[in-house]
Amino acid sequence: MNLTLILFYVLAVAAVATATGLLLSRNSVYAALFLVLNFATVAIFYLLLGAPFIALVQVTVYAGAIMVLFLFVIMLLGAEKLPRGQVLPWQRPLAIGLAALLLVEAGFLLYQRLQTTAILAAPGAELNTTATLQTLGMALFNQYLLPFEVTSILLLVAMIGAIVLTKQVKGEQA
Amino acid sequence: MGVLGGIPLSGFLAVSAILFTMGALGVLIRRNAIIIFMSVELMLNAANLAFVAFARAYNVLNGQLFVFFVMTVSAAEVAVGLALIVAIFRSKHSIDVDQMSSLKG
Amino acid sequence: MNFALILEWLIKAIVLVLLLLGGFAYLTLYERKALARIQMRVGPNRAGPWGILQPIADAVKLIFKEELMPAQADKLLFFLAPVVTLVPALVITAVVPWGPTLHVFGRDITLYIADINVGVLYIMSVASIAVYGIVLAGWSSNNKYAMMGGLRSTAQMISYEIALGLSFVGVILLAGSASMTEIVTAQKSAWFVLLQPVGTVIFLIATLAEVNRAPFDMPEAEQELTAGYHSEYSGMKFALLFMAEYDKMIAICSIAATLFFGGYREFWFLSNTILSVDRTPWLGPIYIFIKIFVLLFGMIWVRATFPRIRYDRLMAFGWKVMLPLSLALIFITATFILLAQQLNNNLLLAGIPVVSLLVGLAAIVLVNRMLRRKEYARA
Amino acid sequence: MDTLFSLVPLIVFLPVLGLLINIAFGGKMGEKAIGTVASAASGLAFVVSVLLGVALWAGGGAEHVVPLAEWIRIGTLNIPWTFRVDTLSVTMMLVVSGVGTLIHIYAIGYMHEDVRFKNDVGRYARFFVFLNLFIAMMMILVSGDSYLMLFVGWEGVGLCSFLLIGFWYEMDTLGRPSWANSNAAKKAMIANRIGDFGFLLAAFTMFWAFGSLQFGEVFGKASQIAAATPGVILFITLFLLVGVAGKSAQIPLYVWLPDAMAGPTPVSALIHAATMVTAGVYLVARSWPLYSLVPNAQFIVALVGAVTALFAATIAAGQYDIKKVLAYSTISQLGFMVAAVGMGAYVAGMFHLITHAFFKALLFLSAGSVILGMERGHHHLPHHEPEAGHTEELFDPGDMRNMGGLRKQMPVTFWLYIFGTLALAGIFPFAGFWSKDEILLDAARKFPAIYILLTIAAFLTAFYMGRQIWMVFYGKPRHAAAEHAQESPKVMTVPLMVLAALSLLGGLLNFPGIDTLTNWLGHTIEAAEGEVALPAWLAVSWGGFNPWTALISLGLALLAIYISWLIYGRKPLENGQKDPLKQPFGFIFTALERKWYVDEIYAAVILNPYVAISRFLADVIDWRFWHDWFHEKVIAGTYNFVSKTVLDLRIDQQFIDAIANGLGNLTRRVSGSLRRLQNGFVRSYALAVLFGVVIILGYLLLK
Repeated sequence: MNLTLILFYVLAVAAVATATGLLLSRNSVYAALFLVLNFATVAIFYLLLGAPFIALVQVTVYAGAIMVLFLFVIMLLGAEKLPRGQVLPWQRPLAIGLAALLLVEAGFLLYQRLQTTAILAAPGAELNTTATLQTLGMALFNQYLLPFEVTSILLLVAMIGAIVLTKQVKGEQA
Repeated sequence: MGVLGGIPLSGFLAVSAILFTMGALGVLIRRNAIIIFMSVELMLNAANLAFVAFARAYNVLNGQLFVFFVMTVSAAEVAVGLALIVAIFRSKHSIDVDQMSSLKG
Repeated sequence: MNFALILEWLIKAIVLVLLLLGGFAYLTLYERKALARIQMRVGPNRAGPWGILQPIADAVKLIFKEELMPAQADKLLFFLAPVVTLVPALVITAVVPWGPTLHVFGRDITLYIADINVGVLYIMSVASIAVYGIVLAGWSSNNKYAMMGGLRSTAQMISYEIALGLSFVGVILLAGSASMTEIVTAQKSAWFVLLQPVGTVIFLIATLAEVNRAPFDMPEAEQELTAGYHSEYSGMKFALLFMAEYDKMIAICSIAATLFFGGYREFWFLSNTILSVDRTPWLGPIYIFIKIFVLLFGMIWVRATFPRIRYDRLMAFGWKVMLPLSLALIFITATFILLAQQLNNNLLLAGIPVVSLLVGLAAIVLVNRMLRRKEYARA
Repeated sequence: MDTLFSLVPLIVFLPVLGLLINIAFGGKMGEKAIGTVASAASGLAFVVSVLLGVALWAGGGAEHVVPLAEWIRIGTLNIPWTFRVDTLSVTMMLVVSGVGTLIHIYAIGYMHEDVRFKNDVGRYARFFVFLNLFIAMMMILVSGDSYLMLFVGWEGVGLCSFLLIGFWYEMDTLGRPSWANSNAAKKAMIANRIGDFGFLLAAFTMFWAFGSLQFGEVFGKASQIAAATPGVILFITLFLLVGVAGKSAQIPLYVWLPDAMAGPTPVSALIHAATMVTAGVYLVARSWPLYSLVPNAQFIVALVGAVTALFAATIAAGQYDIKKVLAYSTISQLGFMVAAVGMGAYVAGMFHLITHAFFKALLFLSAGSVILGMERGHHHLPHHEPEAGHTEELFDPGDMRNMGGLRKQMPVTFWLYIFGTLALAGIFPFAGFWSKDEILLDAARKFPAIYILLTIAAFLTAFYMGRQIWMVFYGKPRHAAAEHAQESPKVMTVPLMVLAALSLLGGLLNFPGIDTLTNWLGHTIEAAEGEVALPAWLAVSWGGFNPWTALISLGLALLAIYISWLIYGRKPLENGQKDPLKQPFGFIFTALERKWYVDEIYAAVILNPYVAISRFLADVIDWRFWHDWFHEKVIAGTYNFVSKTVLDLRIDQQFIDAIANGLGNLTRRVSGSLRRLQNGFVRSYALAVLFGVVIILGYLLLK
């Protein structure tokens, strides 16, 4: 039981707690803030896993851009809360049951592989995955050049799509 | 980097699995379209965590690069998705997904 | 990870935070004095000689003021928002090196809190977090004006963050590293402001927008939004918001000094003398202080000089001018670096400022023409 | 440096990008934007070419081969798409993109007016798409690393030539409805096809003999094969010559080039003077290792070139259309180049190619400026509304007999034209003087007969250019339009000034004693000069310059200009007066006017019998026999019987329809029951997905 392990457990509890907060909070602003906290804890997980670049990108992109966009839309629409009411009464118990089943399966999978595969029991020897910007960049622009370019096209398409979807047709009221 | 020292990989995977399940649950039981959307993000995030953990375990960079691509894709998805929500809100004046059950706008 | 190291970190962090808090207090005085001089006034001069006790008087006043909370406000977030605003402003300076390594008491003391190899990215992340405080303050007040201010700042900060991040790229390319200390070391022969003049200008403009300073102080435009996101705040909570704004200014200026103005390194005419930081390391903090001081004056000067920009123009400027310009700048920088590497001639790097200044000039001319055409079309 | 070399595909893809933009958005963009995009695409290609040149220079001229993709692999035939960057190809790239860019810019102004005179503004974008396509194809031609890649570009530029000659396909050059322009385009296409046939035969033989079409492998094995079977190399080189004759307009396939003037003037300048037609010269220069092995073929090539040079020069002296004169002049100058590369004087040929690109583009574009000036003058005349019953007199803006005295109306164009003329006539110190003299010197040293032919051609060159200057710019206006002619806008004249400067200074490229071009091309072409005993006066030289040959040609040129002044300048033509040469030369001059009746001879010997046979085949064999009888009666009758009685009644209605209807009913019933699952709630669908995930995961776990 060393310091890192304690840190890990604290973070794990925080991650699950914030996810629960997202799941249960009635107000969508609070839900969004819980999700931001969740992203932050996951970013610290990334730091623990020796991926500082991904951690910081996680904070910048998810927390800094995506979630701000969510907040923006929530506030813009003024749709923090929905009135109570349930159209599909059987949906909730069924969903919870299935999710529990999924969790059991995942646990079983982890347990089973823990028995058979050594690598899951303990991570490999001291590794050098401290991905510096250079190595990541080299991999990104050599091995993954095509996906990278495709991503840029994807972003462009998304941008155009967002603009077209939200553009007001002339004469139409908001 | 002795930081990982005592933490087993399965710990990260367990957290990832729990987060994923909660995200899926969020998609299924919430009616607010924006929260459903955020739950999807949570699921993606859980997957990312697993990617990075495996990347660390197998000592390869590919996992981190996948995370990079997942982030880009989810950014694109959020842009379009939020635009859709705004467009739907304009016509329905609500973001309750249960009210979007007809094909006619 | 031994105890002494943790102690060292702790001491450095506390010193830094104290410096920022004290700096905030006297920055307000500095600004009021400088603004007064520019406007042919005297400025604060009652409390203490030359008004140097004025910040303390202000602090006492704010601490004892009654704190109001709107009835329909979201209590928790209303309380948390000032904190969320202040913290990024304080932690962002953690990666800024204040001087070279010192040898004290037989230990090597580094004058920064953390030197991570993605330091510039760290700045981006923290800067992107900073928007939460403002948007939450605006929303939780349950006030239309505050909400508008919050939303405006969200859009504004997200828009200018892109140009800000892209202006970093030129520096990273030139230094070949994203670590702040290595960026400072890379400026040994030439400050990056010489190689990246347009990048520097883009950075400075974008940071003005990031910290919501005039002429980009849309979120708190008094005439339109009373006071924007902090309309409902008073007392100590208001002081925290205020403090965050001024600490952000200091942080931004220290980052600008590090990235573009040689950081803690000496001025070029002092190199190879006894006053260079290579020989006298403890001069580093003094040099960077001078640079921050001058840059801060620049920000105050801008506030005193420029009128506020209309909101639609602000967004148009960010997306249609700053973004393409910074992209072009990256292209130019990368091209010349490649050329210099290929032809093995570092003098080719001089092409970057030349070409980028030309492009910048062309952008100014184009914007000018566009605006004028619009003016005519309206008349 | 290798990074710079890897830029080379851009020289093809930048123009392609430009043309794609113009295809996609040309309809919405303004004319300026279209022209700017096209010019920028070409200009960027020029920048890349310059970078390649710099890289090549820095690397000491060593050639680079940049692979892009695998193209064809069949059996032992393996042809990748590779780019060859050496001094020869880079020289061509610079000429193509440099002159091409200037012409693009010029065309912004030219086409602006041209599409309005011809009443179809919509074709503006199309023109620039074609121009960019041409640049791309030309780049493929000069940068290809194999004969087949070269052939791709060769065909591509032929296609662009076809498209652009027939740009105004539904009218003739005067704008009357007719198929004249499209016939000219077809003529060019067919004449080129004959040449391509020779090229292909050469390429097939090459593959048969060498087993490869890559330059490197072919040239590497050339001497070996030449020792074993010398006839093969002779065969290849002569059939390549057929291709050259087609593309570079040599006897006997030159007839298409004068007709090609039907295209807009920038096209004449770019394709039919500066770049495409020089492809043949490039081909011979590129194939120097083959030609150097067979002196007989060299002599034939040189002879074809020299005869063409003289032959075309005589015709040029008898033409009245300003562009036709330049067209025959181009054929003549191409003859010079072909003769040069044929003699083994590759550098001299390339040198003349470059300088000719400068001054002939200048001349054509200036001629375009003159024609537009005349059009504008014609436009300003008061007879806009023809009276009823009175047909408007037909006005040909390109006819020199309508011009005269234009130097007052169009001073800028006049000076530009003078620059081009002096360069073409080979007057010291203009570019043409240096390059032409290098060719003449080589001819004098190797083949005196060719030297004499070329010298006479050079004399005639100066003569007909002098004649043109006097007729167009001096004397009094012979038509109202010439009186009102107007100068062209800046966007047209500025590129011309650049070209004029190049025409003046182009000689510096290979200035005697410095020999920049010789050294530069020497990295690629190492043709050994045979040691021949020379007479003393020919032995003197600095680089490729000999004072005696230079003096002779300069003297002859000046004499020719003087003679032209005596005939056309001293006493200018009056309106309607016949050409003063007609009196003394009579029949011969009429023959010149009619281009030595070559087109008529071709028509009588080849075209008419061919058309007769075609008509017989089409009318009798194809239509009456195959269509009327075989197709209608035999095939259609059988088909109708089978389809109606057998297939439709029995098989389709009674068998297939039954199956289809049964399936349809089944589907309707099944879907009717499944419809209830489709309740419209997104969350339920998501639940179904999760259900599936749980089931599949469970199956995988328990398997």
